[in-house]
Amino acid sequence: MSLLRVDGLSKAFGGINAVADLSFTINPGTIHSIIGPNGAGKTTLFNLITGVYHPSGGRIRFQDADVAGLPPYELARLGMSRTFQNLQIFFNMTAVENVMVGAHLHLNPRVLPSLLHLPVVKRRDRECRAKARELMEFVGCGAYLEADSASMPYGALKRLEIARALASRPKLLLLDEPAAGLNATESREIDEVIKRIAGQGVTVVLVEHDMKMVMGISDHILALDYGRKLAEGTPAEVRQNPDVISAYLGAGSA
Amino acid sequence: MRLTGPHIGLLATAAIIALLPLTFPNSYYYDVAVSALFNAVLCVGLNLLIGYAGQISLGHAGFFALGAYVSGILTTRWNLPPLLALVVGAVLVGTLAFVLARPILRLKGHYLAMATLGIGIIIFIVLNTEAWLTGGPDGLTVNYLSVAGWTLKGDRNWYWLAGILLLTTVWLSLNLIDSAVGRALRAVHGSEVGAAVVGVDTGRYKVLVFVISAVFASVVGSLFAHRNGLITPGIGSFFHSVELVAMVVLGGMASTFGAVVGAVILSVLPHLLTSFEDYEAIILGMIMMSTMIFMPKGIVPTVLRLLRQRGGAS
Amino acid sequence: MFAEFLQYMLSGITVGSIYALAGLGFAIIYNASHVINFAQGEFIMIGGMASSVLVAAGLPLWAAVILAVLLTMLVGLALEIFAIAPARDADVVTIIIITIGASIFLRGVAQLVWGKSPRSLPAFSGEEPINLFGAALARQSLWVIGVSLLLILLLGWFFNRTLFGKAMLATSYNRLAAQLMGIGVNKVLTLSFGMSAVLGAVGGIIVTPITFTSYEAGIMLGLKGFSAAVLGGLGNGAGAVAGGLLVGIAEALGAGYISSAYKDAFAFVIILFVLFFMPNGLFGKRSTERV
Amino acid sequence: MLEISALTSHYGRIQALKGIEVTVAEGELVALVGANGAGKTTLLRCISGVQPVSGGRIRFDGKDITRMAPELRVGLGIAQVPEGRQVFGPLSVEDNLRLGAYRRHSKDVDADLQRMFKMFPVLDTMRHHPAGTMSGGQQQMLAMARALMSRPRLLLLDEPSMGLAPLLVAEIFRIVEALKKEGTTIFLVEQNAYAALGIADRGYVLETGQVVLADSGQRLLSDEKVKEAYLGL
Amino acid sequence: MRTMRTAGLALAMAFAATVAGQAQAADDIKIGSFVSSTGVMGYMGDQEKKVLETYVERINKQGGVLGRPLKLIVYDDGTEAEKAASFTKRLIENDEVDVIIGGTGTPQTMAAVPQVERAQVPFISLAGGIVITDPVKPWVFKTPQSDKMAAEKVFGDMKKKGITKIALLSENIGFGKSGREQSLLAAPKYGIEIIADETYGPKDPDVTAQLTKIRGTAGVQALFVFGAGTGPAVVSKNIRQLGLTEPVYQSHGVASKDFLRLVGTAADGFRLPVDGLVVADQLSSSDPQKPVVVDLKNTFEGQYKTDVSTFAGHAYDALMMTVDAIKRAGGTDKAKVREQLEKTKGFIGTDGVYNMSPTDHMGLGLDAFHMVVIKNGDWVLSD
Repeated sequence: MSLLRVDGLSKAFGGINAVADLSFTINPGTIHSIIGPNGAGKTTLFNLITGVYHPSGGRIRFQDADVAGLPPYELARLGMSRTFQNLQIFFNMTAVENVMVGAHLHLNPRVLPSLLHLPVVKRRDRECRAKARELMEFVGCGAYLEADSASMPYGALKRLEIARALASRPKLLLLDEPAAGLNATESREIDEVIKRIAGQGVTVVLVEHDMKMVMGISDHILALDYGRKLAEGTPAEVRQNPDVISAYLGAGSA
Repeated sequence: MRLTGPHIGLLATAAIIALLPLTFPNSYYYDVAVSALFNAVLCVGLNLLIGYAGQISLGHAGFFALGAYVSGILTTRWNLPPLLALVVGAVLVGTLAFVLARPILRLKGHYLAMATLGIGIIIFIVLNTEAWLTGGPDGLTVNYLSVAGWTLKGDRNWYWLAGILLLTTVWLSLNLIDSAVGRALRAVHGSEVGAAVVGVDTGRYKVLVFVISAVFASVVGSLFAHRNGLITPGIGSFFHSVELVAMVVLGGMASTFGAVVGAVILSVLPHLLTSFEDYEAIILGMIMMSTMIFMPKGIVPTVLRLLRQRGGAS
Repeated sequence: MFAEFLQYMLSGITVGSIYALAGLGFAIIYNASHVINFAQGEFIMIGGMASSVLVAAGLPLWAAVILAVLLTMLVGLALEIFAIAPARDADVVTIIIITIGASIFLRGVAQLVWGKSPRSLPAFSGEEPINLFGAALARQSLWVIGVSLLLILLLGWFFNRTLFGKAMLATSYNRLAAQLMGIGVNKVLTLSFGMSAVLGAVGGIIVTPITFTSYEAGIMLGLKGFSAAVLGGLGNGAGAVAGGLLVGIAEALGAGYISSAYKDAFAFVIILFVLFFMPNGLFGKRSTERV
Repeated sequence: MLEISALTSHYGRIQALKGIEVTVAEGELVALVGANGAGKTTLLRCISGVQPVSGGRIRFDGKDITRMAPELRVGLGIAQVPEGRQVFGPLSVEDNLRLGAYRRHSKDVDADLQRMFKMFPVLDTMRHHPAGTMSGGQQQMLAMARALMSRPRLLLLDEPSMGLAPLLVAEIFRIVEALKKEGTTIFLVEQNAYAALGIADRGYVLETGQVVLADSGQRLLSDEKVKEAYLGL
Repeated sequence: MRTMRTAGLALAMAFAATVAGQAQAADDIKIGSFVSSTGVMGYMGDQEKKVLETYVERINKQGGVLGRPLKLIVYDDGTEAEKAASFTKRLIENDEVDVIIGGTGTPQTMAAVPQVERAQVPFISLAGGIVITDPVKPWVFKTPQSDKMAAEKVFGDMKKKGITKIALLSENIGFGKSGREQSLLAAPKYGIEIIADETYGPKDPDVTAQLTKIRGTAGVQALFVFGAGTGPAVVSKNIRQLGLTEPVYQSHGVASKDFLRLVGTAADGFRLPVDGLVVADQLSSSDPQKPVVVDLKNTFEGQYKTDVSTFAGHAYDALMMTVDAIKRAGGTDKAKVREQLEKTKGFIGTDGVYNMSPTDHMGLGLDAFHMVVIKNGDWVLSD
């Protein structure tokens, strides 16, 4: 059974098709990568799947429920979360609070008890905080447990976003360029984090430019160009595909 | 319990409220202090909306005035007990805010400012026009606050009531901010989409905070009506709304104590400036401009940061 | 019946032209700098006050107008240089409070310098109204409508036909690219305040014979101008003009056919309804957030 | 012509450039390649003066321009084709081009306009259309033509091939080569490392705000490390 | 957090210091005042403040009252009732004044009333609202003619001219709003029917819509405009613009030279009730008010180079009546001053001749008003 199934998905911005008639499936427990040159529609695809954009056409099925057009917070409730290419950190909060927001669904907060700081609220908050710290350690930004998010370096913020997404306990995690802006060592570490996440049974989809990472950790790769599917398959298959090479590396370089 | 920064702040505020009357030579000082405290309560509520959730409102005086008028009308014309009238006012204003919140909070930035401003002005016009109900521009006389036969009179008593109310409000606000609800509110400010993808129904939280801050305003409005004895539509005017926002921003957005400090300063300032007579407006304008130019984050956050930097350096 | 309707429309268009000019002032500044200048109304007041004081002092009208416009322009430039530019990266609300502080300050200065008495200017070409199908039109209304139209056309020409106007537009569309073209973006922002002030001053001068002026005349006009600009869609000059006319006409028709007490409320109810269905105003551009 | 030494720059608290050393000689075509977020665009913006420099020095013709206002740098002859084209969408193609010549007040702007139309015939046909209605490739042409309107001595190109179809990419690079032949000094930032290094005299590889490799274009192209970094091969 | 406490304390101390600096020698007679010298009623309050300052100085130069100097403390309430309430408290509690003059408008006055009643301080209001002295409150007096009297004076004039059906156009805040209510109440007494009832805002740039509606109402024989400030001037110009031919009455709210200056000749032919001060030069020399109004006019215009308006007269009357009462009371004992104020008889002020009594704390009759007609941009007595 597929976890996510996309059928004939399209999105047009002012007459230009950013994503056009795209279909693919994602099976549970695997790592998928979506590659393609800049402007190929990868981030748009992410935005469509996670409800940030409304599709112009097509269907998205998540765990066999039609979810096209649902708002992001509903999708999160169903078990889908993501990170962003342009960081969407809550810079007005501390690092650990950022992750605690990720656990929002599971705290099910009510206003009156929160106002009064009832013991039950305090206890659950404490647990939530502990869990958030664990997650920060898990993704490798344990050094920033007490930090203000605004004072953290870029690489740590990328991890913080992953921790926040994990705190919502997703079944499907979409990572938008997790390694962008990171150096080689940091990329290697993110690699490990992603593998560990997948190891816990979370299905991961990532958009990434770092080919070494993509080729190294993906079970399955989807290559896009001009919003359309260019190729699909295992890393080895995609790497050999001449269309991919010419689109990605530029004409004449193959 | 470990004492954290906010709790120390709460204790300090309590100490100031308790000790300040020692410096008061007469009840006029209590009077000014009460209005400052009332404004502080209102601003703590408004700060949840503006500072923490990042949604501007230029019409909040409208909710304040509605609360005042509902209390005034119900107690003087229908002889309802003041506390019941206060609750009815809060429920009515809360309901109105709830109905308005969804369509309004879809707006952003200056469009939101315009919409809230419009609502405030419409409320003002209704209060001003429907004289049969509100007394029109000449105002509405409101009875003293009395509970079960006991009447609250005298500036001293009002001072303690307002002081306790402020402490309670600050405590509630600190609690809320440090809870999952508060984090969701702040997340709405930090990044709406970032909050949404981890399951925060941002629309719901914007409505929630709008209603909470409106109810705060309504309750303070009710109390204000009983203390002042006379209310006029002017309390719901655009200028009063702007004044409230200025208090929050001046003191420091997203800082509960900032809201308190801003409210106190802008409430006391006009009384300090009376001796400048015709220069009063010029000085007030200068203070507003220069504070915001040199401390764009507001007074309390800026001072705290300076202190922290100095602490870090030494 | 028709004469009545026409009279309401004439009244609405006259008032609407004033709002349109005020709204245009907001639009120019917003366009260039994304700042909402709540002191815009004070430009209108300063233009009106300065010119009537100068005329009262014996200057010919034309000289008073020129001096008043220059004075207002200097105030506008000074406002940008001393109050807005230093806080350019601050929050939207912070800048709103700065401009509100500026408006309180300017009002205070005007009160101190020019006193609290209301002032007037003689109508530019006589008081005798013109009869138009049974409706009466004040000559000064023609001045208001005419000068507003002229200014709008002039602005249209400036933005569409001059390199500097295009540079200003370019700055609003894409500040980064404008800088890369060698456009002095800071200068453009300062000048946008100057232009806005000039616009406000001219508006203030031409309406003074109709509405009179006083040191606090700017508040209401500023508020209505803001409404016009938002209704039309922020940053859209034509939208601000349309918004201003719409607010003016709504008020006149509301006062005429429904209730004069709720005249101002109608305008705001309309604005609210428009915003509920078109969150970026009538002609505002929709923005898609990129994440 | 351009000397950059020990340049650092920050976005808020994030350090984007960590001591860059780059030189570009008159008439050279120098390529700067590196991963997304490595700091390439930041470096170009520092050169143009639209990104604040926190340390180090930028010299142009031996003159220190580190703190010079961006508009004055355009006057000196530094023009940039920014990443993502950044054309003025609502303005017409011709207006975009004329704004490119904003700092020049001479009468030969019209002649230059004709020159651009000849070099990019598509711009002539679209002359009166709003720039925003053009395709990505056409916009890229416009962005380049617009920069050339200032008659730059140093042309900074930021990802000119981004999001373009292979055919167009080839076209763009043909034009870049032609410009170089005309004597324009070019500093080219590209993710398309092959194409960029293929035509460059020299190249720099940037990684997390630091220059990690500097060599001639051809040598970098055959460098295993570069291959590895870009293709995971 | 320590800084916060320090800051709080510093603030309180600064506050205390500023206000305490005003403590005065004990033998001053302290006249407290709050007027609206800014805000919507600024043009009224400004004159009131100037008159108080001028005459307190003049009285002090002449040796004060009962040999004691007057000490004037004036606050600007910005036309806000809430501020007025606060300043009243300040005058009573902090400045410990002997008597309070003020309240430019009715709302500001009413905001002060509960406090002066509680603290038992004699208070003379400068506002026109009838609610101020009806019902009578022991410690509250007022000088201006009530809105009701203005309305009655106008209706009486209309009745004489056989006018029975009129249109009312009033300002929607403050002065005009309460004038409208009084007019609606008083009209039936004079057999006047108000068949069109419109309002306008004080800053409205144009009221032709309202006037057009009035013009379209069948049977309107005259128009009564109730407002103050620039509004009635705009109305006057619009009336001329629309060419309305019906007789136009204005209220005493426009009885200032400012109004004439603004409208030029547009208001020619309009009738309105004014007090003696406005027509000082035209009063017959036998009129008992003549010397009083001429003195105020000359003094005020001499010092400030601007024209005196009816509002200045309200403050003048209040101050002089207070001085008179204090003299008769032989001191500043509040109860005695109050008593003497209530006993004021035949006191000649600018607003008329005051005859106070326990049932009348305003003390003016309809004869305090003179009807004038505007001719060539000036007032001409017409009754």
